[in-house]
Amino acid sequence: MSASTIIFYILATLVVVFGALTVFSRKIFRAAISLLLSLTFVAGLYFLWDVDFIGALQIIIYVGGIIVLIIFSIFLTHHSGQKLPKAKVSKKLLSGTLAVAGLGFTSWVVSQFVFKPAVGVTPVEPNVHNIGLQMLNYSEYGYVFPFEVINILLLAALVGAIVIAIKKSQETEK
Amino acid sequence: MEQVPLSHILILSSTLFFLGVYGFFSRRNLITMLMSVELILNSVNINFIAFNKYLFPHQLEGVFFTMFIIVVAAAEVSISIAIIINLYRRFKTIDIEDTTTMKY
Amino acid sequence: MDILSLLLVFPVITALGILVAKKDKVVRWTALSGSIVQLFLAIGITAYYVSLRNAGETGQMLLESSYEWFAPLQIYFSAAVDGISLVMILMTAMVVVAGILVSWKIGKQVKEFFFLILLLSLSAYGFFISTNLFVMFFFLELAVIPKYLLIGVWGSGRKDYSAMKLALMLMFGSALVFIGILGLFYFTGAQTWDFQEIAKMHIPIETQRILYILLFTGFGVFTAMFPFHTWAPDGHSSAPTAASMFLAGISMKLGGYGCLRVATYLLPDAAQELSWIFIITASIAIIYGAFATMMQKDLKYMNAYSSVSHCGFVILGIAMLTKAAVTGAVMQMVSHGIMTALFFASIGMIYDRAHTRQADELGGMLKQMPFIGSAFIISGLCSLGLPGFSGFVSEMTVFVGSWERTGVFYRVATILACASIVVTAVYILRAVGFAIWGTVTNKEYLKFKDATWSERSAAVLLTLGILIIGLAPFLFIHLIDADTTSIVSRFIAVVGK
Amino acid sequence: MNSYDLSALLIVILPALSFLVLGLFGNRLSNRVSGLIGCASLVTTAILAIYVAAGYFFDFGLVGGVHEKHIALQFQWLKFTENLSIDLGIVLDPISVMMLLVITIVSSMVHIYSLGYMKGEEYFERYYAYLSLFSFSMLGLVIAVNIFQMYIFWELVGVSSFLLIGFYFTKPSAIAAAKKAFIVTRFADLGFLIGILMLSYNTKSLDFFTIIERLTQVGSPYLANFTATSFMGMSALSWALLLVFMGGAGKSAMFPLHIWLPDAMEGPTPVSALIHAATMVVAGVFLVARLFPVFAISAPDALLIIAYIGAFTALFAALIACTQTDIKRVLAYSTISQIAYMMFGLGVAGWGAENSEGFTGSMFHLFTHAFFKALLFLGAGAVIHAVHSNEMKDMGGLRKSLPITHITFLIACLAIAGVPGLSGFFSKEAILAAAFHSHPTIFYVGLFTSGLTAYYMFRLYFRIFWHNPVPEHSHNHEGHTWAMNIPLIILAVGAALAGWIPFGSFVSADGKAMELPFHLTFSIAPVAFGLIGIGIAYLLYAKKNDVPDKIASSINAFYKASYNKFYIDEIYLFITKKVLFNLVGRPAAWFDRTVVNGLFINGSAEATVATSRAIKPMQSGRLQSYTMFFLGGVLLLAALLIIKFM
Repeated sequence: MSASTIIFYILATLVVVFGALTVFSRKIFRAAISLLLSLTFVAGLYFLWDVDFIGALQIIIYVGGIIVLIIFSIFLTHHSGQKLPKAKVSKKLLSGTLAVAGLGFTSWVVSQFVFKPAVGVTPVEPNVHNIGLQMLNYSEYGYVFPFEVINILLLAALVGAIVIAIKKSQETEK
Repeated sequence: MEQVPLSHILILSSTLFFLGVYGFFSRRNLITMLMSVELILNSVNINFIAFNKYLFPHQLEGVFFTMFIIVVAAAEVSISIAIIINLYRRFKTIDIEDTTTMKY
Repeated sequence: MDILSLLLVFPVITALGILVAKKDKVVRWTALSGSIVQLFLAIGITAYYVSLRNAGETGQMLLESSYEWFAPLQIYFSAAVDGISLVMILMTAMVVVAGILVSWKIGKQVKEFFFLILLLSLSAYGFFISTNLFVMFFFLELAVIPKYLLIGVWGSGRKDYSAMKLALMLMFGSALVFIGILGLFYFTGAQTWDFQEIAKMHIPIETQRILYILLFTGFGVFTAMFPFHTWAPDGHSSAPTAASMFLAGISMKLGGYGCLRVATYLLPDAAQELSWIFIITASIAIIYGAFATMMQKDLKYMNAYSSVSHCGFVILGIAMLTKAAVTGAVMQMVSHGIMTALFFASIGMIYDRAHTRQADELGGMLKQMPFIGSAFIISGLCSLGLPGFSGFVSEMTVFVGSWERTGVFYRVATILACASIVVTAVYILRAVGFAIWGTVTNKEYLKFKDATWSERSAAVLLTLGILIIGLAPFLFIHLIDADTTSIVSRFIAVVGK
Repeated sequence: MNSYDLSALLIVILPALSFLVLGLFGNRLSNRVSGLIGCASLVTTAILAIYVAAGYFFDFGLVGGVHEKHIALQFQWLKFTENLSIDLGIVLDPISVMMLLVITIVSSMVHIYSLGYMKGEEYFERYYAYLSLFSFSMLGLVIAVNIFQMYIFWELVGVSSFLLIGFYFTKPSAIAAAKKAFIVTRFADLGFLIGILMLSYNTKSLDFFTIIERLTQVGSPYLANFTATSFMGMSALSWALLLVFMGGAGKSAMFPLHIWLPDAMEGPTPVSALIHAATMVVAGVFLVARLFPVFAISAPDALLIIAYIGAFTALFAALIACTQTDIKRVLAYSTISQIAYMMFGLGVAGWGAENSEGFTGSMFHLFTHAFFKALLFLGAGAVIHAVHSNEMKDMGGLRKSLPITHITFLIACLAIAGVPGLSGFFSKEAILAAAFHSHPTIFYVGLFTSGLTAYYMFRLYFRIFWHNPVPEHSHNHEGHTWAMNIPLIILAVGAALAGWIPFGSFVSADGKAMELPFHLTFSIAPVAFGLIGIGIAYLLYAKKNDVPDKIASSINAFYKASYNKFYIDEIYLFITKKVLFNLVGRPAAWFDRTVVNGLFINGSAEATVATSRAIKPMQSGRLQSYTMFFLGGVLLLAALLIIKFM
């Protein structure tokens, strides 16, 4: 068993554990921190698999952007130390069953399935160079169009977020 | 190089996915639900990368999709947070059980 | 412009006239004169038809005409009449005139009321003259909507419930009918809606069975066939007088006509094989309807249940498949249509004055209002099958026709049907004894005035109809004889004549 | 169409016209005019009937010494099938002509009588309209050529009887009686109808004479087919005839369908005289007589049953008549008893010249009975008119104040009691003689009944006209007009003399003239019984004494049973009210409301509502449940797909 394998299992365990903490913790701030850690370890996995660029993105956007945003919003909407109310047992049970069943089913399918890797092909290094070339390419396998779409989406999200969050004077009255 | 079997990675990602699903179902707080969604998205990202790496190393599709997903997730979160804050302003709560004005 | 389309054009013109009229008085007179013209038109068409027949026309249906409606689906507005549809049209015209006359005093939304009544009559005429199954279905559906509104808006009692129930049950019936005619359209191979064309097709027996059950049950719902009869009591009791008259007089006949014309005529093999089912339901309806009637206190409920019982004769006659029985069924349809209209009219007249229909709260009506009381007694006597009135000839024809079928099963059904004449006598006489005879119990009733001119003319018109059939049934038989023969000739194998 | 046929047609048409005129325009005519219209039309028919009868019996009907049937008119009215049709027509044969006479004469008498009796009544014109309707229907019944024609008029007489019984429609008892009469006879008519259907199906004809021909000819295939199937030991033919007889039994008030007749006395008394004594109630006898060849030749077992029912009813009704105190009821039970006489007279008759004296006797009795019973009723009507009561206790000693009524009533009583020389004697003798020759048991029953008859009739007579006067009725005067007295006198003449008609030479089963046997020795027993009955009645009721009460109390149970009409009404009441209403009607109505309407119809509606209620929470608006369903569905679908494709 090579070191990378061991590291994978360690990372995987950490991802799952912190993921679970995210979901189960009744303190919302702790949940956010667990999420942060979990996502960080996912980034670790990416690094392990040599997709450095994605790992970087993961750290920058998720950890640096999204989680921070979430933590801010937690600050805005919660008093510190406030515990989340307990979920209904029936609801827990139902969603637990569904999740476990789904997991079981998926794992069973995955374990049954025989994956056939592509053979005799030259791997492409997923570095920034190659990614950048293909991203802005408009010939075959070029991603310039999705790239533009994503741009517009981001713009729309930007505008949307502002419109939604903007404070209207009469609404504060209510 | 000896590799981790693909199925293990997939099981990891499904575990993460269903953790997210569980959280999404059982939480009542919008922000925690949002966090669960992030878990789900991440599990998908892991899949994309893993498939790309194991099965189609000559292509970069998985990478691109992961990127797009991350971007979309960012957009989604920003909108969601905006909605959540707006909601909080109006109802002083972000518990989904209590904000039922638009139900039915 | 051919002569049959006039039957539809006149109600439309009248209805439009009503819409533009401003005063209630004008509305009433427009409706009345339109319907009277229509009655004369119907009589004229009948006379024309008879003259054609006498001149040697041998076509199964005469006065055919056809207009394109939606050609890609073979939907043509095609009309033609034979004796059976003519008698139905005559009856409809008569009941419409009477219905308008008895609603003379209606005070609420006069314009809409008469408009809906004319719409209802229009759909009945359309149904009876169409030879295209789709158009027939269209008119069948069209008839449901005015009924719903008439009960829902001008009704009394639990009108919302009744209107909803009626509309839903009839819609259910027409859904079955629709499936059935779709089946006829597709499985006959002819891809046509024209039932004269379909009649020429050979339809496999397996298909026939399914379609027969669907169509007969579907139309049966309209005829208040057991166990789909419960819309009738509630619907009738809540409906305004004219709507009750139309409901029992015309609408239930749409079903009977459909059972005969579509279900039985087009699917003769299945009819022979499966008519026993409907013989059973009809016998149950007849005897059980009669017993249920016996327990009713509300006059309208009583008449509604008795309609269930009487329409059982229609179903029985059609299902027995012998010529006399089918003839009897047609006669019973017409007879019951007019008779029950008169019955509802007289009940309505009493209700308008007394504001109650409970038999035991009334009493002494004959003394106070001789005309209305007599009208009630006449319709009652017709209902219990007194010779001289139409009920007798039609019931007897059904009985004789049913007795033609040999076999214990048919015999028992016939005897059960016969037994209902006793029960009928019981409930009619009870009603007469309670409500019409006796002394005036309520001081209020002493103020009642006898029938107005419009009510009188309605009752006289309907009584005339009853008497003409009752005293001169040979005229009636003469009109429909060839048609029943041609229908029954399709079953000769089983009936063995 | 010769003058006889035309007259026969007019006989039927005139009452119908008078009904139409009175019914439609009656309320615009004065009472006097409407009464006159009614009387005029009926008197005319009576004259025409005499003319037709004379013509038939002596002229055109007599072909080679035999009274053949003569179809005066026949046309198809309603065609059912190729073979079966209702024909309306007029047949003249001995019994129908005889009936025409009886009906028109009695009816015209009653019409005239009513001018006085109903004077000043409300709805006078309506009364006359109904009377005319009845006369029309009854005449149509007896001249029927077609069994369905008879059924039609059968129903019409039923309804006119209903209308007339319920003439005082504000009186609850009259309403109840009218309903009862109609419903009981309707029930009987159900049997008649089914009998008709059976007969018509098996003979392929509705024509009386075709039916008779096809069922009496030796070797007729119809007959063979009809008798081939049997049920409970009797052939289908016998059953059919018994069902037809059931109709007759209903109209003629045979046990156990007799219960309506006593109550029918609620109608005006002249109506009782016409309908419920002389004419309509003998329709059943007439029906059996009409089909007599079939009964006698092909179904003697059915005829025997009729004979026993008749004999039992005769005795039964006579026993009840002995204890009734309402004079009209006494007469009603007497009517039942006398009709039963006619019925068993027919029952004991056979086919052929020597055996059919029962038939002739029965018809003869029908004829004479019409006179004396109508007379009795009209007399009773006169009494009631004078004392304003139906009860015996309000009467007594009326012979002085009502002399004409008294004399005519006495004649009628003597006639019904069978005192020699008066009409009842002859006809009753004929029936009893026929019974003696064929069924001695029935003869003895008849004999005893004739004694009872004499007793109760004279009980009535003595109680009304002798006995001790009731003082408070000071206005017991013969305040009657000629209108009431003339019919009494004419009928009394008829009741006295009708017996001397050589009836056998006019009416017989096969049309050939026959001599009604008359043996002085045989007559001793009936006459003796009759005289004993009269004697007992004289002893008990001529003067006020306490013997009747003592006798009554000494046989208390029997007296009570008889007084309460052997509780038949109660049994019927139990069956109808308790069994039919509560056990059939109410459950049917309940079933309809609860099961069919409640369970099926409203049930399906409620099921729809309930389903939508049940699935409405799924549309909770909760994101989480939606996604849960979504995920569950996806999993399920995926699982299904995988299972399917693996």
